[in-house]
Amino acid sequence: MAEKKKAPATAKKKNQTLEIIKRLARNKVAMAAGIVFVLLFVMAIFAPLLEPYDYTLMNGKLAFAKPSLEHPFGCDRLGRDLMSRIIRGSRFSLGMGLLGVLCSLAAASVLGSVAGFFGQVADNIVMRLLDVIQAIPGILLTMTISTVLGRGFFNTVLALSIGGIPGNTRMLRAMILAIRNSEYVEAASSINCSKARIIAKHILPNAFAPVLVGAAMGIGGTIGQASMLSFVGLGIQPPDPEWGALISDGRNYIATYPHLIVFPGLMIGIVSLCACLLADGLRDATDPKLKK
Amino acid sequence: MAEPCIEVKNLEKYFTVGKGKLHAVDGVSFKIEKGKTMGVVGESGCGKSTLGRTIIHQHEPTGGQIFFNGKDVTKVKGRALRDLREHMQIVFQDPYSSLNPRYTVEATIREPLLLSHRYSKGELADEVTRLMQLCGIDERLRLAYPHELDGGRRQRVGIARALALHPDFVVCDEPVSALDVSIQAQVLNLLMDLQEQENLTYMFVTHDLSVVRHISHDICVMYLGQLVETSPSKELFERPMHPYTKALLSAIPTTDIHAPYQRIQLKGEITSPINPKPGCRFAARCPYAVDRCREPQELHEMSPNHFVACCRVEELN
Amino acid sequence: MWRYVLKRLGMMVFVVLGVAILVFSLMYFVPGDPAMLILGSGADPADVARLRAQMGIDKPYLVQLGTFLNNLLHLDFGVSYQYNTPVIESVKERLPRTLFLSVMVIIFQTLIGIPLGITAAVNAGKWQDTFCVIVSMIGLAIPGFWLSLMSIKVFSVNLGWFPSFGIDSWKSYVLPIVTMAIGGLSMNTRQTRAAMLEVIRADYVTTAKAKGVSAHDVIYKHALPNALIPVITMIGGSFGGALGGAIIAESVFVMPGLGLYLTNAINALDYAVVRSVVVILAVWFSMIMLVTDLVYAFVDPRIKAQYTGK
Amino acid sequence: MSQNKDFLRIEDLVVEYTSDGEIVQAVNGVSLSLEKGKTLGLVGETGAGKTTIAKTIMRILPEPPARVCRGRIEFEDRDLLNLPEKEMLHIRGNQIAMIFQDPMTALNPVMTVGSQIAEVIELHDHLSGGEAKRKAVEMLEMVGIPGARYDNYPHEFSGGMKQRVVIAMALACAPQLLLADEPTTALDVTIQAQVLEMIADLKKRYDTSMILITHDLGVVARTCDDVAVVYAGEIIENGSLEDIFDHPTHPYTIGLFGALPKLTGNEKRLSPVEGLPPDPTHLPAGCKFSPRCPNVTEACRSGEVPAYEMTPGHFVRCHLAANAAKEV
Repeated sequence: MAEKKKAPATAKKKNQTLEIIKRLARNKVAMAAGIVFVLLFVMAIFAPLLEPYDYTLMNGKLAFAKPSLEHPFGCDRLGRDLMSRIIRGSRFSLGMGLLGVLCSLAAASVLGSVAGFFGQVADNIVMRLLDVIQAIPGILLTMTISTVLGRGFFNTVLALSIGGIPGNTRMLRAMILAIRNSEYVEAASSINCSKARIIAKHILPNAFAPVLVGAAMGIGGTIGQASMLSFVGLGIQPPDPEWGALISDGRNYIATYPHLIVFPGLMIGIVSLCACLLADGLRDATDPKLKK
Repeated sequence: MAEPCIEVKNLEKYFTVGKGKLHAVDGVSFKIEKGKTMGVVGESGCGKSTLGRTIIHQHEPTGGQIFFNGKDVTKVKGRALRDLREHMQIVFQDPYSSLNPRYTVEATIREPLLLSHRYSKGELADEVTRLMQLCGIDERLRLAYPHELDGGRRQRVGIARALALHPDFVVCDEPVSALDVSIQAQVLNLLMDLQEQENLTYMFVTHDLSVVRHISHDICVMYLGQLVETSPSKELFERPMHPYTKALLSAIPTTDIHAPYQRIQLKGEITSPINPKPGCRFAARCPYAVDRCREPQELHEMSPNHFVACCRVEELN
Repeated sequence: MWRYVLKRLGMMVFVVLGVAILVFSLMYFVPGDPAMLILGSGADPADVARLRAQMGIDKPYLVQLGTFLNNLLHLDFGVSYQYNTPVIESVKERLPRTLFLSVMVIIFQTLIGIPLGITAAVNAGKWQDTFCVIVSMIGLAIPGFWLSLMSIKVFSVNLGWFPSFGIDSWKSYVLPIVTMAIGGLSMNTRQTRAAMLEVIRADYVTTAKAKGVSAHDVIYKHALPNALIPVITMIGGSFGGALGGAIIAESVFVMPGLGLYLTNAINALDYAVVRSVVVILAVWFSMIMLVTDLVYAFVDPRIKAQYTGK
Repeated sequence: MSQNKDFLRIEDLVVEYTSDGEIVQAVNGVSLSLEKGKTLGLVGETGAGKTTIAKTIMRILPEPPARVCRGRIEFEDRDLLNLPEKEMLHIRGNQIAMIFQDPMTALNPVMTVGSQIAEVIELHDHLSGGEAKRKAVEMLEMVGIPGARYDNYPHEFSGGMKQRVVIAMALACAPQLLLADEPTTALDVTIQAQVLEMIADLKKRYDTSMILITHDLGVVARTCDDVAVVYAGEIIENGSLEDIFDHPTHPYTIGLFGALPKLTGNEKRLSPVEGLPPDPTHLPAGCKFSPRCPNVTEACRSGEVPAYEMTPGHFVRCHLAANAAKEV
């Protein structure tokens, strides 16, 4: 109720993105999660430099070695250093998570814009199509598409992103419809703003904050799904050290050598947790209600 | 009589809704003289906002004609419509939703200038400065975002955007109803100053009768899409003739605590504008309604420029 | 209301038809020849051709699609080449197990998640809230199948409380249900909390307080029914997640349900099974969503009014 | 019982909010009193703290973020701020009722309007379900809604009708005090007139006192006996309706009247106060109005400004009024 009147003292160039980052920075938990998140991606990029051992190097003597100082996460059934494999595997897991979410968002923006702008017919076609796709439970859909496309990195990214399209499209469409009726869009059209410009300059930028939050949230879920695909025999398969594949590889030794499963699982958990915390922080930072 | 800037004849705007046709504007005719203000009053849902938006071509009219500076512009399209829009602008009611939250004050005001392709880069900045000064926006707010501004300042930005292309005609759609009284007065003063300086013609849409009396030269009273009375402002307040206008005027709470207070009791509430019956829409609540009221009503000129759409106007006054 | 139910049922038929066409088409364009797959790569081309004719996969796409849809209508799901048994028989035997598993997951996560969410919202800012927020965040982050594996290690191998595979007794269901419900439970907690927080701030809750309604009744009589409206949709939607969870759980705990049938079929490229199972599960999911929508309409008078055309 | 004056007394009330780590000083030392059967108008702009005052009386402020720092509220010789919650439940809706600004959101969307009225009757009059329902139907009819609509849901009513339901709910237990928070702001003028008239009638019938919160001086002129002008959480001027409307003294009050377009007369320009209300997280020292005041002096910028009594019962919190006050 108390409406605040902030007026900047000087005409300083202020960027909204910067402001969001500043607000985010005040949220310590989200910031910590963000830093860990970024560090994990750095780890993925520089994986070859950070691996203590060659991730493919087998050593019969070290088969099933428990965690030790030399091998902090232990070794797998072929005596390969698990830590090196997890570090290398982050390339697969994080890559699929990020790419999967990005592709899905890109497709969803196109579909959502089409549905939100171009009249009844286009909207109906898109929405009915989504109805059909969404009648298949999420994981099942991803599994089906993955079955059809086959295994491998890019095929899996594609399967993961198709699975995410319906939800993202619906969210974007709802946002776009809401913004389309706002007075500033009407104002834009009254000053002769073209339809394309209205979409690009007035609607999409305002629709994207929640999408960004959804994307951050989605990365964790997508990595989880990717690992699940590997686990049921789709996606990335051993010997590639994707985290889910590592778990799948070690599942038969759960009773005796749990470290084979504990560490890759923890990694998935940590990434998802960070993504989740970051998303929550982003949502608070971009929430216009809080900004007012 | 001076030349009309805007003239509408028998304007109609229907919306298709689930249960039929919503008659938002139904056969409205009036003229607005150059440099004058036409106040349009009525309660929520009477179609006053739709009327404004139809005139500036944000909605396509269902029927009737719109004349701008004597030219029939009802059906303009494409290039001509773009040109026309530069001459007709709108100021919105809600200063919180009428500005793009991701645009600075400068970007908001610059956009219409940019889209007109009439200014070079350097001129753009100067023109923005001029408009900001014109509308009383501090230079230090140039790069501020809407959420950093209060309602009054936001409304000034909205006005600057509307005036950027030197329009002749501006629809003010409840521009002050979301503002507190002192801010409201500041904005009203600004609008009146601008009218004088820029020789603007206003159509001022509002539900606040004291505001409309203050700012308007002429007033239209609308009820459920129909024009019930139009007259010069002073005349309307001194000699209201339509039963609805009388009820409306008597309902305004005044700040004069010594004035005798008698109110014309109105029964019931506004009925639905969807698929209405022909005839006077106010008849359902009118204390003087007779059978004749169920037929379409004509405007009677009771005194110069004072028209009333009521078949019993002569006997009741 | 009945007209609405009929309308929705009609729409569902079209959605299911769409799913069937979609799934069939996806499988149709899969690279590789199913006949070749069955007979092995070294098979005699004449044998392959005979098998192709027998399976009907030498006909044009539309004919095959028509046959597929017609068969579906007669509950003929084809034959699994892997087991060489009609799919319908396995489905009849296995579907109840999968549905039981997923329904139990739903019940478990709802019965625990919603009260947790309410507790968190009612105690917003206090330790109960912080606890629920942290726990649900972690629960959301941990992959379900990993949790299942870890639970086998702890509760089956180390403690010996529950079996690690099979469906011998009620005990066999405990670990799969609990571990697969954690994710949905966390989701329920978070969303119920958010819905409650939103509603607690609503004007009508203040009105109730101003009427002299006690703090307890304000929350349970006025706020909760409103907060539950979005939660109902959420429960319906989480059936999809629960079905997915059941599929994975069957794989981890080697439970002979539809999920295990499906994952085995995927690995063996037994397409008749894959597409049948997907269509069947989609039908179930659609029905659940329909029920959800009807319940939703029943609870919210505003929506109900739209449907009954009042 | 001493005098009628003791019916409702607020003394030196201070309420703060915490928002985004900053302290919003919503109410800063408000004192006022209300006589039995009278109506007090609380006038001020958005964010002046009017609603906070009303919610503090009802003790329905969300705490946290709000906090009552200081002050006393006496209602019929009871100290409301220190009353146990259990007794407060008995007062809310029964002895003190409140009408809210936005009828669209003030009713529970999943309960029938009738049961929402019956609820308050059951709570306080201890009637059985059937009797409560009968009385609720009676209340509905009293506010001009057919009793047959008892089982309708709020979404089936228009804004004006909803506000009638809210009023029926507030008056169902014949409260001694009614707090009406902008009860007609969301309504059209003709409906507003109906609703105001109805409130006035019912108030008379039940001998209810009322605090009417509004920003509309016209509404105040029509309904109130006494007026208090609120600015930045302080009452800067209060007195009888005639005191305020015929002899506005505080520069802010004068500015409020100057900002209103009149229905008679021919003024060309309005003369509002320039500037904006202060940021409630950083209130100016001294007189809160000093940054906008056209007649500001050095003395205004520091120290508390006391309330000067101009004529009996007409108080003004402004140094400029001091001389005039002495002359009286």
